[in-house]
Amino acid sequence: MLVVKIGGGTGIDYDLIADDVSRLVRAGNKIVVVHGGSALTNEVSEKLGHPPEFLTSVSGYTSRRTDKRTLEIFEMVYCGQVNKGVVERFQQRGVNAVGLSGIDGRLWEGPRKSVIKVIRNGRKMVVRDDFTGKVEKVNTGLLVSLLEQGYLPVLTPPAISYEGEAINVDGDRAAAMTAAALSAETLVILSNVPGLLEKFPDESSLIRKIPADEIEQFMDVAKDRMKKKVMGAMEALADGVGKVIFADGRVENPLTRALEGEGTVIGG
Amino acid sequence: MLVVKIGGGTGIDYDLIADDVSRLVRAGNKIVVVHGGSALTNEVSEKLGHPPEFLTSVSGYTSRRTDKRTLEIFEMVYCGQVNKGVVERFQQRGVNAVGLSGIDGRLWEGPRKSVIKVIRNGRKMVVRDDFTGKVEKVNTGLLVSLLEQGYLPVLTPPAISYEGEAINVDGDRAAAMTAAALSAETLVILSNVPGLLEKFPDESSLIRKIPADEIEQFMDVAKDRMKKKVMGAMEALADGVGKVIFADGRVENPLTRALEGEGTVIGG
Amino acid sequence: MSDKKLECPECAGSVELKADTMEGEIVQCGDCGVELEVTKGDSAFALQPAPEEEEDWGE
Amino acid sequence: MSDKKLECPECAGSVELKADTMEGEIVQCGDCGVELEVTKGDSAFALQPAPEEEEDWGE
Repeated sequence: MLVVKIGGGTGIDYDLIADDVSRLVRAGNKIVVVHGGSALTNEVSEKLGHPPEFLTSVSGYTSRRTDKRTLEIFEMVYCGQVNKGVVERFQQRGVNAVGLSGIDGRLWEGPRKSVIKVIRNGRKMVVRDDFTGKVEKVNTGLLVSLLEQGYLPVLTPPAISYEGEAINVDGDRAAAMTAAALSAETLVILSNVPGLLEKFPDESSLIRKIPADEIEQFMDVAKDRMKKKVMGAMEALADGVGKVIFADGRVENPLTRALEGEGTVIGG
Repeated sequence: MLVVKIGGGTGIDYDLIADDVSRLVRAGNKIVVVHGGSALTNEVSEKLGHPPEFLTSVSGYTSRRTDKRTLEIFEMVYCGQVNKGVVERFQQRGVNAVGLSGIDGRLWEGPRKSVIKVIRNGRKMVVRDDFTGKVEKVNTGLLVSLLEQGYLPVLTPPAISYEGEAINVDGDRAAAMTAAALSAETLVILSNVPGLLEKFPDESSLIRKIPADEIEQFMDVAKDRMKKKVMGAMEALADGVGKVIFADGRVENPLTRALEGEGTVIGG
Repeated sequence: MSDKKLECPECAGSVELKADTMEGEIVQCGDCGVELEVTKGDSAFALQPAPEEEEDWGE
Repeated sequence: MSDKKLECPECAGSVELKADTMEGEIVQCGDCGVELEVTKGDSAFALQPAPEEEEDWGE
């Protein structure tokens, strides 16, 4: 079993990814796809007059300010345009994809952080009406039933809180939880960088191999969004996933090349 | 088995509908929900600078001009904001809904009308790059598997063409095909009118009962969008659905009241 | 463009296009009555039989 | 609003709010150092212990 996270950043080539994943599915690999949509969400939010706001937590993490209106736009882009665009690409390549968000069938369930502390315009603030959280439970029953019927699950945030509210969650860590819950051998995270870079953005400083028990030391090498990918990798490895690979989603056969070791291979 | 189509028009109260449908699901009824989203799609199209255009066919039907960009906006609203909004409402009421478009798992498949003839600004025109079509095949296997696992399927256009392209289809007739494919006893179509009106918009001119074999005579009574609902009803009845009910989606317990005969009951 | 005269592909009769005719427009041949679609050749308009209409419609 | 003096709910020490303090802002008590959240009473500001931080984050 293989879980593939496709980043939402600019430069990601969905057609190349769909070509490669379709070949691997037809070759009999059981695959679950997870995707993001952050770049597009920023654009659409601007156009709809609700410009995105990013909050920095007191410990330095950034995340999208997610009030109710933002969540609606988030769903429009992630669950509408991007998810159905990815599903359509697989259908055109003869792979019967089924697109689902974490709300559907309570696929991704977890606690909503009802209160967050942030730095906002230089002030330390408490924000209460933010709909973010994390994935703690994965509905593997639904996923396994779809896989057994020959479907390719294509999953997207948002997830759902235990109170049944849609919540914005980090796609990489949702993918990690999904990989762990399905006891996947491999989790591949494709994004618009070749992998974990020693000296970002110098692509020649690619770190090729990291033993599973040393990944934590790379937390501070990882910048901003990559930090969450590293957290996701750590959680996946801790929960039994064989290996995690960070690889480039802008090239041809990105998944095949990642599985052959092109990128940052952690564990395994 | 009961298929419920929730109209996309203004005035539809999703919370009241979710309350009622949840009660019926908990009472053991097997239900499939289908929804639209036309009113909202117009709004969002305007804001995104791609104002909606409606084409009138040579024989008088209107439909949304659906080029590629329109389809993306259509997916954002139908599959994103509306679908996940409906699914979230059911989750909050303890009903485990799964939202799917017709593209997912090739749930609704049919021919794309590659060429259409329309009246556009008074001119008779041929339009080729329009992504509209109709539903001919329903993936009942996927629906039955979800129902058996205790999920509530919540379905939305678009559908998928035999070539694997997303196509805009009429939600009412897709609901009719779904009801027929599942051999449902009843198809209920909830919209922002009490039912089929003899003299639209006079709501006191509600037609209460129509024998199945007389429905065709009411084609010309039905105005514009209602015409397609009547066509859907005819197709459903012809394909074995027990009865079709047009009822008001703006009231409390809309589905329960429809099943008790409030609205226009056709056949049965 | 001034009014243009084209030959009907069905009956070779002459079909007059008004000045404001648009690509994709449907016109009728005055002689045989067939429906014709105005297409854009490399530079000038051309005519081909208009496609048949299928009845179904999107939302 | 000129600088305001409020009482710390933990140690009853006095906490001075700057003029541009906003609702939801977190301030520290000068005496006991506890973090306090500025809330809006019916008319004036009030103070309550700031919530604990949980580490996880949305996308």
